[in-house]
Amino acid sequence: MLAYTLRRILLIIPTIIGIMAISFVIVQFAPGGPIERIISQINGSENSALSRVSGGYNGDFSQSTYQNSDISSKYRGSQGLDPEFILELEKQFGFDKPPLERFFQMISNYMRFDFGDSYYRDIKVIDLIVEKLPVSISLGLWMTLISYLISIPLGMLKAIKDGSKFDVWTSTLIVLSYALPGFLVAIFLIIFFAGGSYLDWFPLRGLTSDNFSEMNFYEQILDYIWHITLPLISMVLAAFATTTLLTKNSFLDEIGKQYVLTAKAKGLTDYQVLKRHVFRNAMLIIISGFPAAFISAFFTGALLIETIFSLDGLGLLSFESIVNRDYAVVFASLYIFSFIGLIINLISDILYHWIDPRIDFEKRDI
Amino acid sequence: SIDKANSQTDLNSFEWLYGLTLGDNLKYKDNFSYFDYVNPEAPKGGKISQPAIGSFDTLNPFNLKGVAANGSYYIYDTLLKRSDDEPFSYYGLIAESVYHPDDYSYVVYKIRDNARWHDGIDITAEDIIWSMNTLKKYNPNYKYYYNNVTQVEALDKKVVKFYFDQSGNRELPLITGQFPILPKHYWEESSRKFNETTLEFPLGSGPYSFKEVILNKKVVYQRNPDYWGKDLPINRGFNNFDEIIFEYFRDRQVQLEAFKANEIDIIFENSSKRWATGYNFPAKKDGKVILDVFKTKNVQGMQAFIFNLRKEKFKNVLVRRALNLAFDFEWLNSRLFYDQYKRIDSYFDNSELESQSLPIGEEYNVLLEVSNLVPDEVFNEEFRNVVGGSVQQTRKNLREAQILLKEAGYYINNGKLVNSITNKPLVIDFLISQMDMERIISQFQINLKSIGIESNIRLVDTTQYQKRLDQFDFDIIVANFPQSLSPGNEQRDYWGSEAAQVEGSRNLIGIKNEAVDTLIDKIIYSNSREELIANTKALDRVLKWNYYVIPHYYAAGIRVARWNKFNFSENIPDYNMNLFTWWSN
Amino acid sequence: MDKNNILEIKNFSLSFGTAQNYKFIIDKINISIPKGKTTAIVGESGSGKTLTALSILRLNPNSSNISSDSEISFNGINLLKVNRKQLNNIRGKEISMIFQEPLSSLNPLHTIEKQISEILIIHNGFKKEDIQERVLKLLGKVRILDPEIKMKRYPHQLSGGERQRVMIAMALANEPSLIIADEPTTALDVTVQFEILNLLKILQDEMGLTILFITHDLGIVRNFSDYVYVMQEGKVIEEGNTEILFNNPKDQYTKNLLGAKDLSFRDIRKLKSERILEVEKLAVKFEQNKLFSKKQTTRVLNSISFEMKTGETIGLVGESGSGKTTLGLAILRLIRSEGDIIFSGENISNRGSNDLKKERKNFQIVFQDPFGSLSPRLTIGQIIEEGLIAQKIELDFEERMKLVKSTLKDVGLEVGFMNRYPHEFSGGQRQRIAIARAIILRPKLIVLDEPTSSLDTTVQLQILNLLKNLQDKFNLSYLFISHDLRVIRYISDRVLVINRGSIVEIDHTENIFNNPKDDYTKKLITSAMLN
Amino acid sequence: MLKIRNKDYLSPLSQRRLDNFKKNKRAFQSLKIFIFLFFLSLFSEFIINDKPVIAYYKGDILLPIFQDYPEERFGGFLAVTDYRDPFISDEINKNGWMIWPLVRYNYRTINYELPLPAPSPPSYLIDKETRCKNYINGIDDASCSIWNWNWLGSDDQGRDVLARLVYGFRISVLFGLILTILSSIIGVIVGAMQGFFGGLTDLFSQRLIEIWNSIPSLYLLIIISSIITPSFWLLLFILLLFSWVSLVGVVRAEFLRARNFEYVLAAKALGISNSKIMYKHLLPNAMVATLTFLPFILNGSIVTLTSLDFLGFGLPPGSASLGELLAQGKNNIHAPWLGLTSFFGIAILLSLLIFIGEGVRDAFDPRKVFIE
Ligand SMILES: Nc1ncnc2c1ncn2[C@@H]1O[C@H](COP(=O)(O)OP(=O)(O)OP(=O)(O)O)[C@@H](O)[C@H]1O
Ligand SMILES: Nc1ncnc2c1ncn2[C@@H]1O[C@H](COP(=O)(O)OP(=O)(O)OP(=O)(O)O)[C@@H](O)[C@H]1O
Ligand SMILES: [Mg+2]
Ligand SMILES: [Mg+2]
Repeated sequence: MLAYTLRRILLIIPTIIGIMAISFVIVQFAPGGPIERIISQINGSENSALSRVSGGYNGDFSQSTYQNSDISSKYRGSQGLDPEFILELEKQFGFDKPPLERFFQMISNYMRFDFGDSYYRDIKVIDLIVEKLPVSISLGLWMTLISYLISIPLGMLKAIKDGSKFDVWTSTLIVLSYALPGFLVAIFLIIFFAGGSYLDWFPLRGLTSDNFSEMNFYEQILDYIWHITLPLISMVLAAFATTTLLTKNSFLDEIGKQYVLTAKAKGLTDYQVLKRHVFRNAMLIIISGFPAAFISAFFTGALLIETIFSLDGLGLLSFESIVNRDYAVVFASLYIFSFIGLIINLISDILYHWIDPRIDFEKRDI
Repeated sequence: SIDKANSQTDLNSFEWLYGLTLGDNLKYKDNFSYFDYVNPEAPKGGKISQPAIGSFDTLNPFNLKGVAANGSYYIYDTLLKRSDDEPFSYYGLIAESVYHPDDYSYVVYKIRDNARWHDGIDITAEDIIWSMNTLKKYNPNYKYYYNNVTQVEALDKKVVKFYFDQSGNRELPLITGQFPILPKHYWEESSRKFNETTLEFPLGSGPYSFKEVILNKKVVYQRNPDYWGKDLPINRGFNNFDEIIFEYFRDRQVQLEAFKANEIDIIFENSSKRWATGYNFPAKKDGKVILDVFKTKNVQGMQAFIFNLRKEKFKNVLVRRALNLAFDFEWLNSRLFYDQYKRIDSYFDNSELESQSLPIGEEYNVLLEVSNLVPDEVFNEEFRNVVGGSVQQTRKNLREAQILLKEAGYYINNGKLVNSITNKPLVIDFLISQMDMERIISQFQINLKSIGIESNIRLVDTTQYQKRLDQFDFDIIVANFPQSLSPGNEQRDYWGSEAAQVEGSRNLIGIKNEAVDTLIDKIIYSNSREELIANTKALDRVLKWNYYVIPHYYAAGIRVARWNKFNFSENIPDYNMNLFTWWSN
Repeated sequence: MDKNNILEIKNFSLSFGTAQNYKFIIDKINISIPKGKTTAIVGESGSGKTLTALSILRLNPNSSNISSDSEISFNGINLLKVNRKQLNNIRGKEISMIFQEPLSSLNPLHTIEKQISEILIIHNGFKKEDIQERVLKLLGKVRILDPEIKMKRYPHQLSGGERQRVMIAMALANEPSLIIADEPTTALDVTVQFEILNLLKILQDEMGLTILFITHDLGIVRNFSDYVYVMQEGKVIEEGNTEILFNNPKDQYTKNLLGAKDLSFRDIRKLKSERILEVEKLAVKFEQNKLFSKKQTTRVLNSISFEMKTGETIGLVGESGSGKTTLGLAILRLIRSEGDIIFSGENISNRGSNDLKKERKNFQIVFQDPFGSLSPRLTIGQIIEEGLIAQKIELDFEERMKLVKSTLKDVGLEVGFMNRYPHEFSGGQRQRIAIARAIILRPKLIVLDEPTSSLDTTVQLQILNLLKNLQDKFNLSYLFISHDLRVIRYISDRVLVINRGSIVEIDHTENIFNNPKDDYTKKLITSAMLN
Repeated sequence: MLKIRNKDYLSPLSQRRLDNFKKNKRAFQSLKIFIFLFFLSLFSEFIINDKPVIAYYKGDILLPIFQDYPEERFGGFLAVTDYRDPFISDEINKNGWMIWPLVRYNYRTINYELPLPAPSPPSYLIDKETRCKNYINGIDDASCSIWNWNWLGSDDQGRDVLARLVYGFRISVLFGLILTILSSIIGVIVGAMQGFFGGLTDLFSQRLIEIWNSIPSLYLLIIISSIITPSFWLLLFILLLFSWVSLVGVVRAEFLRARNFEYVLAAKALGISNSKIMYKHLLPNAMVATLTFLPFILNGSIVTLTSLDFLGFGLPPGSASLGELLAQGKNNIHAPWLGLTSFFGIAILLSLLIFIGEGVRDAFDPRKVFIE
C-alpha cells in the first residue's frame, strides 16, 4: 500500500499537467477572450455574467439605455477598435507571447504556487480564492455535514423498516424535497421569512452582519447561524435524497448476509448491528460518492444560492471567471481545485483499503 | 516668460462667462441664487439607501480594472455643473468662470479660490491637467470623448486652458467641463497606482465622501459638512442626505424583497412586468410605499432590431420594410409590457429633434440638397410605424409584407420564402446576449414564419457576442443608439460610411449612404441650434425611410418605487430626475 | 413445563412462502432440552435442523413464518413472544449459537479480536485491558496456535478450522447456560475436535452448561450426548435417551442411519502410470497489506512436492491450519505460489490467467466454504450451468438443462430447486450444489475441500459413491481434503499428510492407517480411532 | 394494462423477479403511470396541438398534423396556415369540419388573445368577460371557448404552460433517459474494468478520467455552440462526453471490493471469462449503487439541461423543456402557476422514477421478501 500510495502521489504531477494542457488548448479555441470582454465593458454592452442566472438585469431594454452619464453613453466605443489599445491589452494579458511559451510559463509559476493576478482586478488569484473561502466552507462544510449526518442514520432507519409506512413517507418526502429546485426554495424562503410581505425573521444577504467584528464570540456565532440558515436550508433539502437512498439500499444489501445473523445472535440490537457491523460493509459506496459530492459542494455547487443570497463563494467565482474569460482565475482555480480533487481521490482510495482490508489496487493474476 | 505675460494680459481682457450652453441662452442669470427645481430651504439630514445590482471590487471608477462601487463619482467635482431643467446648459462649479473664443478653438477656466480637496489642499490647474491626461491615458472612453483636446495648459496656478484640434465645434468647450477632477498630489504618492483596483477610500473634493465600504455588500457615503462648495448657488438645496447608501444584491427578486422589507428605500424599476406585478404588498396599500413615473424630456435614442446590411438578404429595402410589417408592437405592449411603453417613432424620439409629418422649412431645404439620394417618400409621405395589435390588422400587415417581398423577388415554396434568383430560402438569425430579449422576439418569429421566413434565436454569452459584433457577424441584433440633445460627431460613428468598414465601430448596421453622410456633416457643422435641429430632423427622416431598423419602444418615464420618507420639489426638472435635490422628511 | 428442561420447543411449525402456496418445512415438532445435559439432533440433510436451531433465537429467515401456536420456552419464557430487549439480553448471554457455516458467519471487516471482544463488551461491560487477555485465553482454549498473531487478523486470513474455532470461542465467551452448536466441528481435525468436545464436557461438568448439538457425526452423538432427536423432512421421527435409541432404533430412517456400515478401505487399484499432476517445490506465502507500511509475509507452504496419477484419489489430511486449503488452491493456480505445477505434462505454473482459462475445464475445485463460493444473486441452476456455458460451448440450452438436472439428481437434490438462490438451502444442500458445479464439467482433476463435512452418513455415502463411479467411468483424479479419516480411508488410493505447511508422509492408504511412520500421523490416526 | 405474464416466454428467474417487482405495489403503479405518461407525451401532437388532427374541407380529408398546407388552399395568402386564425377556421367550418386536439396550443403557439399580460393565470381563474375581451367578437366569439383555455396559465411569452409542460416532459424525459442509459452503460463498463483489473489499467484510466473530468466543459459548449446551433442530439452528445464519469467511482469501488469474494474465485476456477464474471457475478453487486443512482442521474441530466438553458447554451430558444419552465418560475414569482407546474412536473417524474428504481432493486434482491 505504501508503494501504491507513493506511486499515486507521484502521478499527481503528470495528471495536473495533463489537465492544464487540455484546458489550455480548449481555452485557445473559445470565441471571444478577455479583450472582447474589456471592449464590451467599455461599450457598456457588457452583460454581467450573472444576468443569465439572476433573471435579467435589464428588464425590457437593451443594455446601455439605462446609463445616463453623458460620457459613457455618448461617445463610447466610437471609431472602432483602437489597435494601439488592443495591443496594450494583449501585452497586459500576455497574449503577445506564443501559446506554448505562455503555457510553460504558467505551469512553472503554478508549480511554485505562484498563481498570478486576476485579469480584471489587482488582486492575487490566491487572495481572491481566500476571500471567497468563508462562504464556500460555510455552505460546503455544513451542507456536507448536515446532509451526511441526517442521510446516513435516516437511510439506516429506512433499511431496518424497509417497506413500512415510515419508509414510504420518508421516501416521498425526500424525493419531493429533492425535486424542489434550490433556487425556488431560496426565493420562497426569502419572500416568506426575510421579506416585507410576510415574516422578516432572517437576513437577506451575506454571511455575517455588518457589525460582526464588534460582537462577542457568542453573538458572532448566533449571527453566523442566523445568516446561514436560509441558504443552508435551500441547499440541503436536495442533498438528502441521494445519500439516504444509497445508504438504505446498500444497507439492505448487506443486511441479509450471514455475518449479520452472527451479530444478532450475539445479542446486539438492530441498531447496533447496523452501526457496528453493516455500516462498515455498506460504507464503501457512500464513501466512493464522497469526493464528487465534496468537490461540488465546495467548489461548484452553490452558484444560484450564492447569487440569491449575495454570498461570495467559489461557485460564483468559478462561474464568473469562466464567463468573463478571466483566464488567470480560471486556470489557477482549475489547478488548485484539481489538485485538491486528486488528493481527495487518493484519500478515498486509501479509505477503501482502510474500510475493507481485502481491497487492494493491484492487478489480479488469476 | 513672455508667453506667460502675454496670457496674463489676455486673461484680463477675456469676456468671462459664468456658464456655457449649447442652446441660445442660459436660463439662469449671473447672480441667480438657486435652481428653480430645488427647495433652497430643504432640511439636511437623513439617509437614503438605494439598491445596486451585482458586485464591486474597486473604488476607482476611472481605470478599466474591476467593477467600481456605485456612486464612486460622488466624491468628485467637475469644472461645470449641469442644470437639469435646461437641455444643455452648464454652470461653473470648480470653475468660477470660463472663456472661449468665438470660434470655439480653445477654452479657459478660472478655478474658484476656495475650491479644495477634502484634505484641505487647494484644487489647482495642475490637478485639472493631471486629471485630463490621466483619464485619457487609462480610459479609452475619455480618450475618445476628449479626442479633440490636444493639450491642457496651466496659465496660472488657478487658470487652465484646453487646446482643441479644430475650431467651430460648439460642443468642445462645454464637454471639457464634464470630467471629474482628481487630486494629483494624492495619486502621485508613490504607493498608489492609478491603473489598479483599490479599496482604499480615494481622496475627493465633492459633497460626499466614503464612510464605509463592505466589499460586495454595501457602500456608504457621508455628506461632507465642510464641503467647500456647499454655499454656491448651484449647490443650494442639493446634497441634503447625510448618508447615501448603496446596498448590493445579486438578484432582482431579492432586491425587491429587500425593498419590501425597507432595507432599501427606493428602486428604479426597469421591467414592466415587475412594475405591474411586483409591488402589490401591504405597505403599498397602506400608502407607505409610493410608485411614481417621472416623465423627462430626455431624448430617447433608438433601440431596435437592426439589420446587418452587409448581408445580401437585407440589402433590399423592400425586404427590410416587409420585416417591419411583421413586427407587432401593439401586441407586445399590451400582452407583455402592460401598456407601459411607447413605440419609438424616431431616432431622436421624445425631443425637438424628432422629425414629424412632412418636411417643411429649413428641414425641407436641407433635404432638397440630397433629394436624388433619398427615397421619394421622404418628401411626400409621413413616416408611420406599422400598427398591429389585432388579428385582422396583423393579417393586413402581413399581406402587405408579402406583396413587398414578392416585389423584392421572393416567392413561396412549400411554406418557405425563397429567393427567386438564388433559390435559397430566407432564414434569419437573431443574435442576442440578453435573455430578456427572447420573449420580445418569439412573437415576431411566429409572424415571420407565417410569411415563410424561417428564423432562429442564437443566445450567446457577452464575450462571444462582442466578438461577433466586432466582426459584424450577425443578421439581426437588438441594438441601441443613445442620443443626446446635441447630436454631433457620434453620428458619424453611428451611420457614417467610413465607420461601416471599421471593425468594432458603432455603425453596426453598415450604412453606406451618401445622403446620410452629407446630413451628418451638416449636423456637425451646424452654426446654430435651429440649423442643428433642422439638419437632425432631416437625418432622422432619411434614416427612417431607409428602414434600417425595426424600432422598439421606450418607457414613458422613469419608474420609481419609494418608501414614503422623502420630499422633493414640486418643480420637477425636464431633463433629469435628480435624487440629490431630494430631502428626507 | 418440566423444571429440568431449560428449553422446550412445543408444537413448532415453520413455513416458507406466501399465504397461497404455504410450504411447511417444519411441522409441529416438540423438543425438550434438559438442563446441564447434551441433547443432539441428528437427521437428514435439509430436514430442518438448522432452521429449528435458528428459530430458538428468532433468527429464522425473514421469508419464513412461524405458526402462531408454536412455543419455544426458555426457562419458562416464551422466546417467540418475548420483546426485543429481553431477547437481546438472552442472545449471546444466556443462549449462544455456533453457526453451521463459520466461514461466512464472521464479519469480514472486523478483526477476530474485535468480534470476540464485542460479545464481551455488550453483555458484561468489560474494560479494554481485561478484554484482550480474555480473548487470548478463549482462543487458547479452543486451541488456536499463535493467538496473539491470529487475533489481529481478519477472517479471510484464517483457515476454515480456525474460523470455526473463533465461532466457538465467541459462543463460549459469556459462559452461557445454553449453547446451540450447529455442526461445530466439521472443519476440525480429529485431535482438535476431541479437545473441543472435551472442553465442552468440562464446562458442562463445572458450570452446568446445556448443549444442543446438531451433527451428522454419530460417533460424537454416541460419546457425548445424553438425548437424541432424529429429524427427517421437517418432523421429529424419533427421540430418546442416546443409549436406548442407539441400541434399539424404531424408525426405519434411524435404523438406516445407524446401520450404515462403517466405511471400508478402498480397494487397491491398478493405476496407469500416466501422471495427471506433478507438484514440485511448491511454496506459498501470504502478504498482508498494511496502510502506510511494508507488506508482512506469512509462509504457509514450504517446498511441497508430490505427484498424482491419472484416475487416482489422494487424500489430503493434516491438522487444521496446516495448509491443506492453501495447497489445493495453489495447485489450481488460484493463489500465487512458487514452484512448479505440471498438469498433464504441461507446466502451468507460469501460464497467464487468460491462457489458463480454457484449461480450467480440466481441473475443478469444491471450496471448503460452499456458501461463500456461490454467487448470491444467481440461482443454483445458473450457477451449475455456468461452467458448461463457459467451457462446453458445443452444448445447446436444452442439452445443458438436461445435464444440470441429471447432475442435481446425482447429488441428491430435487430438480425443482433449480430456481432458488443459494441462501435458500441448507448447509448440506449447498455443499452438494458446489459438488455438482464441479463434477458437471467432468474435469480431469478435482480438488475437493471437505466436500462432505455437512452431510449425513447416507447422503455422504451417496456422494462418495458418485465420486467413485465418476472416477471409474471418466478416469477422474481427486485431491480429497478431509478431516474425516473414515471418508479418507474409503475414497483415497493414497494419503498425503501435511503438517505446518510441509509434507510429513505420503503413502498408500492402508500403509498410512495401519503403519503410520511419522509421529504426527500416528497421533492423528490414533485419535481418530478413539471414537 | 401491462399484463406481462407469459410463463413460456420468461425464464423462471425473470418470472420470479417480475413477480417480486409487481409485489412492490408502489413501484408497479409508478411504472404504469410512468409508461402511461410517457406514451401520452410521445403522442403529444395529437392531444395538444395548434393544428387539427383531421379536417374535411371542400370534399377533401386533410391531415394537418402530418402535412403543411399553404393558406392558399383555404383562400388565404400566407405561407403557413394558422388554423387558429378565425379567418381560416371560419372558412374550414363553412366548407367542412375539423377535429381538434384537446388543447389547441402547441408549445410554441403564442396565445394571441391572451386575456391578461403574460404570464397570465389559468383560464378558469379569470372571469368570462376578461377571458374573451381580446377576441374579435368579445364574449360572443365562438373561439372564446373552453378549447382555447390555458389550463395552467401562460408563460411569460404568452405560450400555453400545459402544452409546454407536456412537450417539455417529453423532451426532458427522452433526453434524460437516453443520456442516463448511455452514460450508465459507459460509466459502468469503465468503472467495472478499473475495479476488476486493477493494476496499471486502473492506475492509468483513473488518471485519464481525472484529466477528462477537469476539462472546462462550459468552454467546450461555448466553442461548439459557436460553430453549430445546439440541437437535441448535439447537446446529448456533449453531455454524454462528461456525464458517464459520475458512475465510474462507485462502480469501481464496488468491483474493487467484490473481486475479492470467494464466489468470484469460484467463477474463475470454472474458467469463466473475465467479462462474464464481471457481468454475472460482480455487476449484480454494483447494481445497488447503479440502480440507486439512476433516477438521480436522470434527474441530473434534466437539471443540467436546465442550467444550460439558463446559461443560454441549452436547447435552442423556444424549445420546450422543464428546465426552461423552472427558470420562468423563478423569474416570475408573481405567477406561481409557472413554478408550481414545473415543480410538480419534475417532482412527479422523479418520484415515479425513484419508486420504479426501488422496485427494480427489490426485484433483483434475492433476499427480498414481501410480507403481507
Ligand atoms: N430461506 C429459505 N427459503 C426457502 N427454503 C429454505 C430456506 N432456508 C432453508 N430452506 C429449506 O429448508 C429446509 C431445511 O433447512 P435446514 O437448513 O434447516 O436443514 P438442515 O437440517 O440444517 O440440513 P443440513 O444438515 O444440510 O444443514 C431445506 O430443505 C432448505 O432447502
Ligand atoms: N490470507 C492469509 N493471510 C495470512 N495467513 C493466512 C491467510 N490465509 C490462510 N492463512 C494461514 O495459513 C494457514 C493455512 O491455512 P489453510 O486454510 O490452508 O489451512 P487448512 O489446512 O485448510 O485448515 P482447515 O482444516 O482449518 O481448513 C493457517 O494457519 C492460516 O491462518
Ligand atoms: Mg443445517
Ligand atoms: Mg481448509
